[in-house]
Amino acid sequence: MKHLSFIEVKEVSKQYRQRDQMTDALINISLSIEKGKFVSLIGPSGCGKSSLLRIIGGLVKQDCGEVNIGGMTPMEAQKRKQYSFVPQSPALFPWRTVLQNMQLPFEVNRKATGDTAKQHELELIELLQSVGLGDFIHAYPRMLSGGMQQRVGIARAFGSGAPILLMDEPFSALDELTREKISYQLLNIWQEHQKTVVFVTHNIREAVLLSDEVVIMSPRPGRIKKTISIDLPRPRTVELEESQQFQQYITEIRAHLRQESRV
Amino acid sequence: MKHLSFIEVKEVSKQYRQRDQMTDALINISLSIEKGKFVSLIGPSGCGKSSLLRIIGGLVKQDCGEVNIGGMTPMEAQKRKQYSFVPQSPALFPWRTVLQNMQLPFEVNRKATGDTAKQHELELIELLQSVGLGDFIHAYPRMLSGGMQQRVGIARAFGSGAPILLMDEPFSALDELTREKISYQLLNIWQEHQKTVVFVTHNIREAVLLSDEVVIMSPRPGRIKKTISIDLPRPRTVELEESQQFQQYITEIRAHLRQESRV
Amino acid sequence: DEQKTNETVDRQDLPALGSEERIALNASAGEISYMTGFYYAASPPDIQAVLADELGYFDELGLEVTIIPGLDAEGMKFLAANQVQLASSGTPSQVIQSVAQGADISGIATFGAVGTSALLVMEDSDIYEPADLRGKTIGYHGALPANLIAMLQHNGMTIDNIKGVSVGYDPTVLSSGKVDALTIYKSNEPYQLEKLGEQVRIIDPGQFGAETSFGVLAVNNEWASQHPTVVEDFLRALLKAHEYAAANAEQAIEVLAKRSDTLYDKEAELNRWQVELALIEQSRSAELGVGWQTREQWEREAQMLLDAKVIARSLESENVMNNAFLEAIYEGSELIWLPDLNAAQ
Amino acid sequence: MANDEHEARGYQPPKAKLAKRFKRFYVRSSFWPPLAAFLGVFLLWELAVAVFQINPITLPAPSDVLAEWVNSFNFYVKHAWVTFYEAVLGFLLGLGVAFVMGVIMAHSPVLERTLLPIAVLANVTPIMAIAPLFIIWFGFGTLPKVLIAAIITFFPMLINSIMGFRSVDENHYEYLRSLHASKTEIFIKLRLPNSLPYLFSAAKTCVSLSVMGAVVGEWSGSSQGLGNVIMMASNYMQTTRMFAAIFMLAIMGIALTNFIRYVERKVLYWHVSSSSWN
Amino acid sequence: MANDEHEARGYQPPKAKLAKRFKRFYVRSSFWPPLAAFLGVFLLWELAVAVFQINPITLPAPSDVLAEWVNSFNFYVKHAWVTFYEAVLGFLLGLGVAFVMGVIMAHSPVLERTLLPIAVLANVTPIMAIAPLFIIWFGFGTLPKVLIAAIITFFPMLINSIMGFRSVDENHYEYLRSLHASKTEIFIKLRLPNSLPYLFSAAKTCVSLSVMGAVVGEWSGSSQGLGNVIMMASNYMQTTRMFAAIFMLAIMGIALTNFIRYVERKVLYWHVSSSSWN
Ligand SMILES: Nc1ncnc2c1ncn2[C@@H]1O[C@H](COP(=O)(O)OP(=O)(O)OP(=O)(O)O)[C@@H](O)[C@H]1O
Ligand SMILES: Nc1ncnc2c1ncn2[C@@H]1O[C@H](COP(=O)(O)OP(=O)(O)OP(=O)(O)O)[C@@H](O)[C@H]1O
Ligand SMILES: Cc1ncc(C[n+]2csc(CCO)c2C)c(N)n1
Ligand SMILES: [Mg+2]
Ligand SMILES: [Mg+2]
Repeated sequence: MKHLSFIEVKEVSKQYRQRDQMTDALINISLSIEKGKFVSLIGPSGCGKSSLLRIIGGLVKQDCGEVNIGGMTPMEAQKRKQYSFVPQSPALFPWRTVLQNMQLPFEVNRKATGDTAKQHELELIELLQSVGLGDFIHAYPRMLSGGMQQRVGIARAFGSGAPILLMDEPFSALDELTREKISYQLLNIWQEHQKTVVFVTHNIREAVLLSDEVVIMSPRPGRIKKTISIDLPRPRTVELEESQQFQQYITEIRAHLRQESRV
Repeated sequence: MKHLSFIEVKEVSKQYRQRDQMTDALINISLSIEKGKFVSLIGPSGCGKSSLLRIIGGLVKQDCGEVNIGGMTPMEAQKRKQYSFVPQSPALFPWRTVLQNMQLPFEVNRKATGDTAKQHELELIELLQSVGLGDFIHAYPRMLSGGMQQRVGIARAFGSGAPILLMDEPFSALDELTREKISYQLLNIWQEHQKTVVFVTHNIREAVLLSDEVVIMSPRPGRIKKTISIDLPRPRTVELEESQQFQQYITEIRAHLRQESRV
Repeated sequence: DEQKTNETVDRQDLPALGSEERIALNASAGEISYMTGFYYAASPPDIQAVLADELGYFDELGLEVTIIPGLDAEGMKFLAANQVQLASSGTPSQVIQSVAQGADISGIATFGAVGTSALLVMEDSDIYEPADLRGKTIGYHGALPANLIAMLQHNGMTIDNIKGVSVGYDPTVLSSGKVDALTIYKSNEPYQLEKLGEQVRIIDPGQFGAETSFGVLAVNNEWASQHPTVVEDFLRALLKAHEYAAANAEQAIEVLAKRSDTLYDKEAELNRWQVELALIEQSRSAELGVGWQTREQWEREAQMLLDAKVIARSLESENVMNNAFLEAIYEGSELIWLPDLNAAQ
Repeated sequence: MANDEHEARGYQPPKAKLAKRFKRFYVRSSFWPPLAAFLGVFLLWELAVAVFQINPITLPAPSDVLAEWVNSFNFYVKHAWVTFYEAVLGFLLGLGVAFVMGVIMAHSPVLERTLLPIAVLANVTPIMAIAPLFIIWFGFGTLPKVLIAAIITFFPMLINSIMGFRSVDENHYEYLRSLHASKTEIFIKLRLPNSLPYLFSAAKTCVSLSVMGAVVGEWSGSSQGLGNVIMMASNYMQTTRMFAAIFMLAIMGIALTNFIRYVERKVLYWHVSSSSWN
Repeated sequence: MANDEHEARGYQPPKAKLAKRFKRFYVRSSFWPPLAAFLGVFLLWELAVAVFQINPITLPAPSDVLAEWVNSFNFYVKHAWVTFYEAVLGFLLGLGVAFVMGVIMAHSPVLERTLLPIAVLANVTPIMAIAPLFIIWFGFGTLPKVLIAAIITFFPMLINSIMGFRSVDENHYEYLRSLHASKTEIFIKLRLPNSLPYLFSAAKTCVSLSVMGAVVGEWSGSSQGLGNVIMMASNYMQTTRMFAAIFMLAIMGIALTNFIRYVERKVLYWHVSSSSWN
């Protein structure tokens, strides 16, 4: 018997209408994600990955279909602080220092969790140091480079402690090394705290390295082309990347993407 | 005898001071780029790549050292419309449609070039179609996905026709396929119009594929660690990527980057 | 900086009244502007000016007059700037104050030899004389009038003994008990309050040693010296019109009402005119014509202002008033008009 | 997009039909709530007058005011037209001057530091006090009223336009610099569109300030316009008439404000503020 | 950063020494240009009065005004203090009410559509006209002046705060939504800081409007304050005194405006507008 799915997306469609521009973003998307799984969404630019992620996170409402998060609607899940969201743009607040931005998830909904931002301060500073921002704890976002801003966004999500991580191209502005380091950090956090991760990426290697499942989407209007389970042992290591199986997955996914691309 | 260098950066340093936060961004950078060359800057996040690019483009002033663009200061080069700039964030104007954003370089400094935006309209529309945005010519930037916005920024630079292309992680939000396609498009434009390209990237493979030279920078405070000439035949093809030489370059650059990383 | 230009003109040289030359001379002054004291309120000399215009007296004398509705003391500023050539001034005070500030203007006629400015209290108030005002709150419009300050001073007090407060034009501040006494015009607020059924009492500074005057016609001196016949004939037309206005109060109010583009309260204005006309008649000396002003009238006003520290130095009456025009148009108390012309018609 | 997000909050148990219909016809309507507001104010006022037996000289009942307004409708419209004309001209003039000054200041920091204090001086001078001077200087016609309206309008417009010209996105600014856009071009292509939300914000304030300016201007040296009507009514203690004139002014102000909001919606379609609230 | 960019434009041939010193001492100074501006205005005015022989009753020479002001300095300061007190209280009250109304409107679109028309109504009503009524309602004390100042202040503040509350970055908004931040939290964490540039813009306008409001309030129902001095001087034709009072008001307005600008610089360090111009 199949595991009960935790995140269940059923026949979801989404269309944007704005000033004469009508865009079909998602058509009839169905997707189940089990609890504690790491699932990547991959697909051509503009195919609706961000839209899907935002629908799962309850930030945008689908036109039709249903989304179910462990028996709750996305809104209810939001309410119970189930989500840590890393938006495609880092969304740092310009009037807050890096550390204050990190503390935001704890300041919000204090009543619900009983946590206070102060309690977590040391922890958050450590987290910042671990992503290489130890010197910029009290800097304002304007003073950071693009990649540094993105790292703050990632560290903020890591620090917030919610069980579902929704990450929208979180590593896009990072160099290979930093990317790798933070990837492993993400895997550690995911395993240690049993999180469920939905991860949007353009990097096939990254998707294979991190995921239990890779969902391949087709170009706009976004549909799910194929879902590939990655049966590689955990913990994933650098050596694994050299393995033939790993390379096969990469080739397979690349093939699917190429096939879908309408050029 | 060495070719006369076109872009000459001499002992440039840059420090940011803002509200108690003092950051050494660049220390003693020297760099020469010959006319018509394709040079990539690669280095860890926050090492000063964007700062260097902006100094070359005359957008930020160095604290000390000199920059010379074919005998001109960066300001003079700007004046003669030598630069096409692709900023790290797409910098699309929200009150302009995609096409109107594309036309911006032609509207500015009209007197200097005698060009009018209208004349180029067809050309620009074709360019948009070639980067897969044919359906969004009259859309506003807010209606585009992150990758689509980035593609507008790239197309805008392609369309503007200036001889020096300064590109700051232009493909970071694009999927592999689109990235590849646009890379080759870039190479075509570069060769056909004899442009000089300074290209910031985190993608080693991409750097090797595109460049004549890869400049490896060390972590903050940014210094130049090593400059590697890529002696691969042109035009570069997909097959070339499989070659051993190609892989060697990748390994070499990766090794340099790893070595520099202070972890 | 005493640049008074109102020296008497040798009237023998002027063309005779009714002559072609005189009409031509008057016409050569072009359009002249007269600013009223308060819109088209039925106070002298405004009511006379409007009627003179309406009855064609200005035309007859060759005067081209534009009547501009004014707002209280502002007329003096327009006059000083020669934006208007003639203006109405509620009391001699306004003219004197302006002269003290360097305006080259003077009063050439004053209709009422007593004041309309007074203090109003409720009928059941315990204020009967100035001494009773000690410690009381007095409401005023803009500034406490000099005659009230003088009244206090003549009765051993200063303004520090009362509490002055500037109020708007709504007299119900008195009836509602917000103030104990209110500075008013005899012709206006008592009527308004009585209409509302309130019993009120006037405390007249004139009866406590602080008499003033009302209804002054003022001119710009420089202009007047250049156009003596125009000023003379303007005044003549006004005083001729006064006869009509005095005899036909209701019709006169109709004329004013027609001039007003805006709201007009005929009843209130009729009352205003009737009260002020009575004051004019009551205070006027039998030997002199309407509008006659005396040195004493102006000097007592100047003294009041000096005592009240509104002006800094004393002013001679020659500097603020000029009776030359009155002298030219009156024979005794008889207004010189155009007898031959009338006969010819 | 923000629209959809708003919807996303709507995951709620189905509601009673009545509540739904209330929502459709009242909550979402842009017509009923303001009407309800006005009716509410008027009713409260009417009640207060009746209950406390307020003297109509102090505060007339709104019903009386309305009756007076309807009865003398032509009168009020005639005077309103005069004031309207002055106010609109003054508004446009003030806007124009503020804009030109803003542009000059945007181009030169020295000129900014030179001109701003003068602007502040013009703003902090109580115009009501020097209004008569304007008439002395500019005659009895429309001009002085227009000028007073313009001066009142000018400052909020200037301050907001400066703010709008300044707070441009650094990326946009840098991009234009890379094209060697001149200051003028940066102004036209970036600062100006960027300042529009600020300018409209100021315009909504200023359009009624300009009406106020015209009214003040009409207090002296004029015999028409609603300012004059108010002055006369106040002197004759015809408070009902005064309020009818004020009512007319309010209608004018609301109409002008709504016109600005209409234009704003048309022009600022690209701005976040144009999507519905949260 | 913007600073550096500005520098970048500075690639220019070396300049004459004098020009450089002029630049250092004048162009970059924040003290000399405003001083020059004021001196310029005063000189022009003085000249105009002398050349056109303007009667001091219509427009006194600035030197006379200054002399009067210096001679009776204590008198003007005493009255200025009263007006200052009323204006500041009114400003704070207006700001407070505008803020609370803005908050309410930010939380409910229906309430926004209900309350905004009332605010517009309050704004388009010429307060000068109903100021005398305030005496009847609120007496002769400080209250009516404070209320008038507050009413004048309130609207620009409200409009700008609404704009500021609204024009939040969609990414920030979405991020907070993902944390299930309540409306109140979104307000405190996002809308409020985001609105600060708008609020300061409005505050700079309003602080002098509030002074004007206090002055108008003092025209009736008072026996002190600069408004009263102006009224009195105007009635006694003491134009020089009137201008000395206006001069005092201007000083007050400039001081208040500069205070707001000072606070703004302290609070808005993070905002683009706080870096120097282009
Ligand atoms: N405007 C600024 N104010 C202060 N410090 C800045 C500013 N811009 C950049 N820096 C600092 O300069 C350093 C280099 O920044 P830069 O943007 O050049 O890095 P980068 O190599 O482009 O990084 P990334 O790959 O993350 O984009 C960083 O440490 C950053 O904190
Ligand atoms: N707010 C919006 N208004 C209108 N259309 C939108 C909006 N957001 C997204 N779209 C459209 O929906 C489609 C999918 O967008 P989405 O952001 O989900 O793509 P994506 O897969 O995340 O792309 P990328 O990899 O480039 O980020 C795009 O065609 C885009 O034009
Ligand atoms: C004696 C005398 N009468 C009338 C006025 C003019 N005035 C000033 S205010 C006002 C309205 C009173 O309700 C009027 C008529 C004056 N200045 N002096
Ligand atoms: Mg996306
Ligand atoms: Mg960068």
